[in-house]
Amino acid sequence: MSVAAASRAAPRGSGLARLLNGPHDIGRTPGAWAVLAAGLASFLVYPHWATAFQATNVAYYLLNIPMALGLSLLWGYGGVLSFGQVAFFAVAGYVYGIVAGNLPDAPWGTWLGVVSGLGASAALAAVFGYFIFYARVAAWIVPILTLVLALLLSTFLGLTAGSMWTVGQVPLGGYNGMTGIPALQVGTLTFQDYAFYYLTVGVVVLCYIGLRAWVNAHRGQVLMAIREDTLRTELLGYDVRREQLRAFVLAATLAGVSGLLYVQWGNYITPSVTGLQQAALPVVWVAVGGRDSLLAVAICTFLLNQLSYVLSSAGNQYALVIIGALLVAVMMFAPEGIVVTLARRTWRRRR
Amino acid sequence: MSDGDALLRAEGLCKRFGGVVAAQSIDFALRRGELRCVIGPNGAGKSTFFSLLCGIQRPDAGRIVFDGRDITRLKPFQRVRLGIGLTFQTNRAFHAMTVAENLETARRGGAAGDDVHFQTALASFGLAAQLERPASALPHHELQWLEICMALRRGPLLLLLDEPTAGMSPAETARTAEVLTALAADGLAIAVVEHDIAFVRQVAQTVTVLHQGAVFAEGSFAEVTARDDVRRIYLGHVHEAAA
Amino acid sequence: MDTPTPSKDAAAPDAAEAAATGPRRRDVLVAGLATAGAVLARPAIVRAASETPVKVGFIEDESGNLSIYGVQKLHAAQLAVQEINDGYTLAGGPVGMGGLGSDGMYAPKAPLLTASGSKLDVIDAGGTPSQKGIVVSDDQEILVKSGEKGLLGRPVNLVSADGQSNNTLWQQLARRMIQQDQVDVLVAGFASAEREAIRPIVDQRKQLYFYTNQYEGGVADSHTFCTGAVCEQQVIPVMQYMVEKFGPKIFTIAANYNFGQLTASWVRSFAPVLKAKVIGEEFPPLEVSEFSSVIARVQQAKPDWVMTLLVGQNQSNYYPQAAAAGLHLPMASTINMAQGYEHKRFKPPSLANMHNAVNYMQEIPTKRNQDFVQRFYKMFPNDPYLGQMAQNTYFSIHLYAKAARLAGTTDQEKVRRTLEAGWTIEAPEGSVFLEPATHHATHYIRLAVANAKHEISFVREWPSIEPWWLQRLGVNLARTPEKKQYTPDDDPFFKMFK
Amino acid sequence: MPEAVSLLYQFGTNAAFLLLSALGLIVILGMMNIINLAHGEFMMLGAYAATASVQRGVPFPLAVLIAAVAVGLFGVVIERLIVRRFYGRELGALVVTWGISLILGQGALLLFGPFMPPIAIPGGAVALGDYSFSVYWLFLIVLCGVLLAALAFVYRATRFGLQARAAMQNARMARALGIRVDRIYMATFALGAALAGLSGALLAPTTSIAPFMGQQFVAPAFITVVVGGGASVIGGALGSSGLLSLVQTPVAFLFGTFSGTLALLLTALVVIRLLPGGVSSIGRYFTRRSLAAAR
Repeated sequence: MSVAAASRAAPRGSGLARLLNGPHDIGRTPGAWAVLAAGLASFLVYPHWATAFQATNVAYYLLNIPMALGLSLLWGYGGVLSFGQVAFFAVAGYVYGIVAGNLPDAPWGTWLGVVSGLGASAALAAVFGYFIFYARVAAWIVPILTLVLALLLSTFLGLTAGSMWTVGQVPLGGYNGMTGIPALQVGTLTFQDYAFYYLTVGVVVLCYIGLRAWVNAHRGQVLMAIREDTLRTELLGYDVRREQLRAFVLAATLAGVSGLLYVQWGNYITPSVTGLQQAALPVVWVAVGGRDSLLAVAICTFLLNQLSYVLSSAGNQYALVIIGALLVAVMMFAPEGIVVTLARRTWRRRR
Repeated sequence: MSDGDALLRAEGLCKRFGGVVAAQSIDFALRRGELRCVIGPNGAGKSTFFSLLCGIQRPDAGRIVFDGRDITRLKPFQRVRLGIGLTFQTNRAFHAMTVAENLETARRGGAAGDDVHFQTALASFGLAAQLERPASALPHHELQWLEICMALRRGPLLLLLDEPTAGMSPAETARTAEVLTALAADGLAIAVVEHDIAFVRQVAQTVTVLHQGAVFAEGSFAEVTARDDVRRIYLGHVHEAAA
Repeated sequence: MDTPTPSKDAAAPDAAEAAATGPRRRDVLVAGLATAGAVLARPAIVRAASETPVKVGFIEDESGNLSIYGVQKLHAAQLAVQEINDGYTLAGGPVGMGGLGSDGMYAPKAPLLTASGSKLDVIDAGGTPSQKGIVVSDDQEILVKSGEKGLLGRPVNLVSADGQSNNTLWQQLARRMIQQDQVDVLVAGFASAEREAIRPIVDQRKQLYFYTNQYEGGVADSHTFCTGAVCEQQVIPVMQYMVEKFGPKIFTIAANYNFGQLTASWVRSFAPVLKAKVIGEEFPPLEVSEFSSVIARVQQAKPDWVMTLLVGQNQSNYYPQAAAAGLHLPMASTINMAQGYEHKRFKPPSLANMHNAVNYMQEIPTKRNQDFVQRFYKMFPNDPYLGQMAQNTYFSIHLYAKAARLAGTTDQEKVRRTLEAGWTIEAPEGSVFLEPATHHATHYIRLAVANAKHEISFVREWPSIEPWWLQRLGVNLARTPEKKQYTPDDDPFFKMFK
Repeated sequence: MPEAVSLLYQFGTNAAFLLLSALGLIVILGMMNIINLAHGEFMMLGAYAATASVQRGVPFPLAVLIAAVAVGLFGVVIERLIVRRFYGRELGALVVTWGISLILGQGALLLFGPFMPPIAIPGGAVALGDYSFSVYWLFLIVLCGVLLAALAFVYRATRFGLQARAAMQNARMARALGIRVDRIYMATFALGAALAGLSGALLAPTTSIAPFMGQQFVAPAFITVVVGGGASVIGGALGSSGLLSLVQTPVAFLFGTFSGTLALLLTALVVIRLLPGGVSSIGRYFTRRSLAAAR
């Protein structure tokens, strides 16, 4: 596994290992890599002790991580806050549902769904991002515009109840949503239960490793440069609009990855996934974990999803209050994020 | 000096903000390998001129030709890609990155020329030994030098510097002047907007004096500083001079 | 074992006459009573009370936007479970395929489709074997002894969870209930979106599922029982009344989502049948909360009355705004008041002249209902209202317990087949018959009217309206398994009125 | 003729609704560059305060004032405890106010239950031809004008207004001139909160009083703010709500509410593309540019 390999590699090796161990994420010591490898290993063996239900549930906590990582890239590393990542999540899910639902018998139908779902997310982000970044709107407007995009999409999808909103043989379903979305297939293997769990773990690990290399590579540095000083970066010869648009599209595609996993998980999607409550959640995960550390964001996304599930399935009416209070407390007392703050303290003490 | 072989030529640049005229018909030319200082009292339009050259502002009238191309309508990053490197009045290196990362970030913003000037500067400023330090740990003058190195990283034909020695000690200023002179001698064109007369005296081959948004005087340092009207505007007899 | 409850008023009822002679004295209506106590006869059934509890999975929105409905339903479920554990059940029993009214007083030997095909006996209201049927009147107590504390010798546990008005969480919770808690029956769902979110999971795991809400209709699903009222039971009666009383020109204001659009198409399609006409339609999105344009459009169209099918917090603002703008047209609806108690929440006279065909409201004056209301508020003295969905939930859980007791097992497939025997249960609203073919219920429908002080009166009653639409489409779940939701587009009749 | 009056009335109510939804948000944003995502919940608090007062026998106009003052004080508390740590960190403020909104919404549900009995809409209706109009909404339309004029007065003609504008343009400079920027920010936040409370109280009779009622104002408020832009608080609010309802009203009247809502959103998108600085940037275009140059 590449994580294990990376942990053995010299800190300043070459290629992927060097990028992975670059300065722009927490957890660079051999010890930290060992912990990461152990964490991954425990995820790999977990199903041996878990029921299919538990594995599927854990997969749910994991499946939002790509979206959160994308937002971390965009906001933490790029300084652009999007409140509308769920819009791209929803688009990927819906487009997958339409394409895969219309090709129920073709063996490659679901995979065409994956490609078109991600393509649709990226395309929407490219068009919308073009309007935002090439018009050079003020930074504070971007979160509002993206939030309005998400709410608009939610409203529109909610209006697709009638039969005229049937694409091929798949009805969009209005507020009730699109049901019976087929699961990914390879040959006779359908990605459900344990198979879905491993698929999710694999995708999350790939997204994380890819992004960690990306932020430590040149493009990632340019993005951070833009966050620190937009004009300075432009005057080093970078087309800032284009760099931001690129990050925006990448983040949207990652949100699309989460959207695709989500429809695998529930075989179902509704307009509420892009509603007001949902739109804010990725921001919560990223802010509470520590927006400029991918690892922190991944850990926090997993834990917060678990927390909110545990609280609410215990019938706890304080779930929203607790999450809100957590958010306020973190922003006030650990503005770098809980996970990042804890990690840095531990690291300092060790030294 | 003939304008025919000029690397950078500005013709009739005008810029007004509401009722304020920041630049009126500035003509300016710079040869390859020339080191030019642009001076002028506060409010003379130095900063505006600088931002017109690098594209932060668009002129209301006039045009800018660089290396034989009209760059008047180009965006800042496009100008940089054609071979203009620049630094700002205030220190704007990326503090969250290391020195090496700062330089790395500066390296690949599009097609790059050769980087002999960069290597010279890096060695002369003594930054090569500090590549792994975070930029935030550098003292002020080294940050300024780092910025100059960053501007040189892509091998520009022209270096635009906005008050590069602001806040430096006399020794540091002198060091900066030395390096810039050496770079110019190697064939790099440099234009410096500067306040510090000592620095200007040390480096300048030619000096351009801006006043009230226009070129007031141009010539060698000795010629220009000898002129009474130039002395007057620096001493504040603005009205008389403008008349 | 308790002795069977003696039956009063064993006179044969005439349903038609009862309907005609007036609602409040619907003396007697059949709870056909019947059959089959294989259960109690079998020794295996007599188990220790210490055994693992019967789990009733229950998901509703106790927080979030829909909590004003969810909390009522939760409380009603808790009441039902407590009654079962205290040894009570609602009167009623299997009456066979034809259901209420098909055979008068009782059906001594209903053609019960138990999987085992075991010999059938007649049981009394409580579930004890008997050879007599009983008739339950409006004024009679419907809560009777069940003959045991708990169910099948086991205590009943309500495993409840809060869906927080969040569809994704609903899916998680449904999976937890089914896969981890392994509930014996799932009772869940307010919004149609919530039902559709969990129905695929229910079908995949063959989970016995009760959806107790009133809704737009059309769900034909082998594993799902829909015990709320549907369009044909509510829309047509209220339209009939309104056209007779106020005139034929209708203006429909419906929420722009599935429920609103589908119900509006019922109104549009059945208007010609009642010699009426929809002269204007307006579909405000759910997000809209300011209605001056809608009000002006209504005023411009000059209808005789307005059909309001508005959903949710924002849209209920229409009522005070319309009243304040001087729009005093008679209104009809199928959803307001009975669910969200708007007549209690809004200042009078916002809902003056509102007509709603309901299968339940706490104001129903029959004694059996007042007893129920009293029991409810004794347990939950601070609750603001006891509405239609809460009542549906209440009798559905009792119905499940009766069926399981009869089947003698909590095996979900067997209980489902037993429920498909055709059951009558004496609910607070009146007799309810669960149809085997469609898994939907006949309801006692009343036309509730709010006056200027928001006092409710019931001006017309339909003691038994069948959920006939799915039958008309040829759905027979007892024979042909299905798991889809039909819409009016699947019915050529509706296409004529597009 | 009655049609025209009715259209005018609809236009007025639409604009007044947008304006009231957005006013508190705009003041805080325009003056402090802080996006208050708890704005809807502040309005909810105003509605709750007014409703509770009316139930205790307080006359409605007084209840509205009580609500405004109460929410204003609440704003001071929030500002002192939390928001003041986020000046200069706009995105942090955005996130922390979202957290506050979650606590307030669900907290209200836990404390006050799922709903409160509402206030009757004061005033009757006046009829004209087939149409009739709510006197209360007519009053709200007029009141919006009064509110804007009062705000304009505060910012143009009082010492506080002058200092606030100075602090907004250059906090460091203002501080150097001896202006207590800290106090100005606190007062501005309190003013914004009080306006949100006031709007919530004023809209309370027209809506159901529930813990999550604030959410209905979020989208209209944001759209109004985005279209208005940050250059001029009052001009932006007026121009934006006017423009939006000018588009929305006829479309909604002719083609239905859904089309009206769609038109509103499309207008917002078009305005943002053409005028990234919002409607208010038209008036301030030149002065702004000179400010930029001076920097």
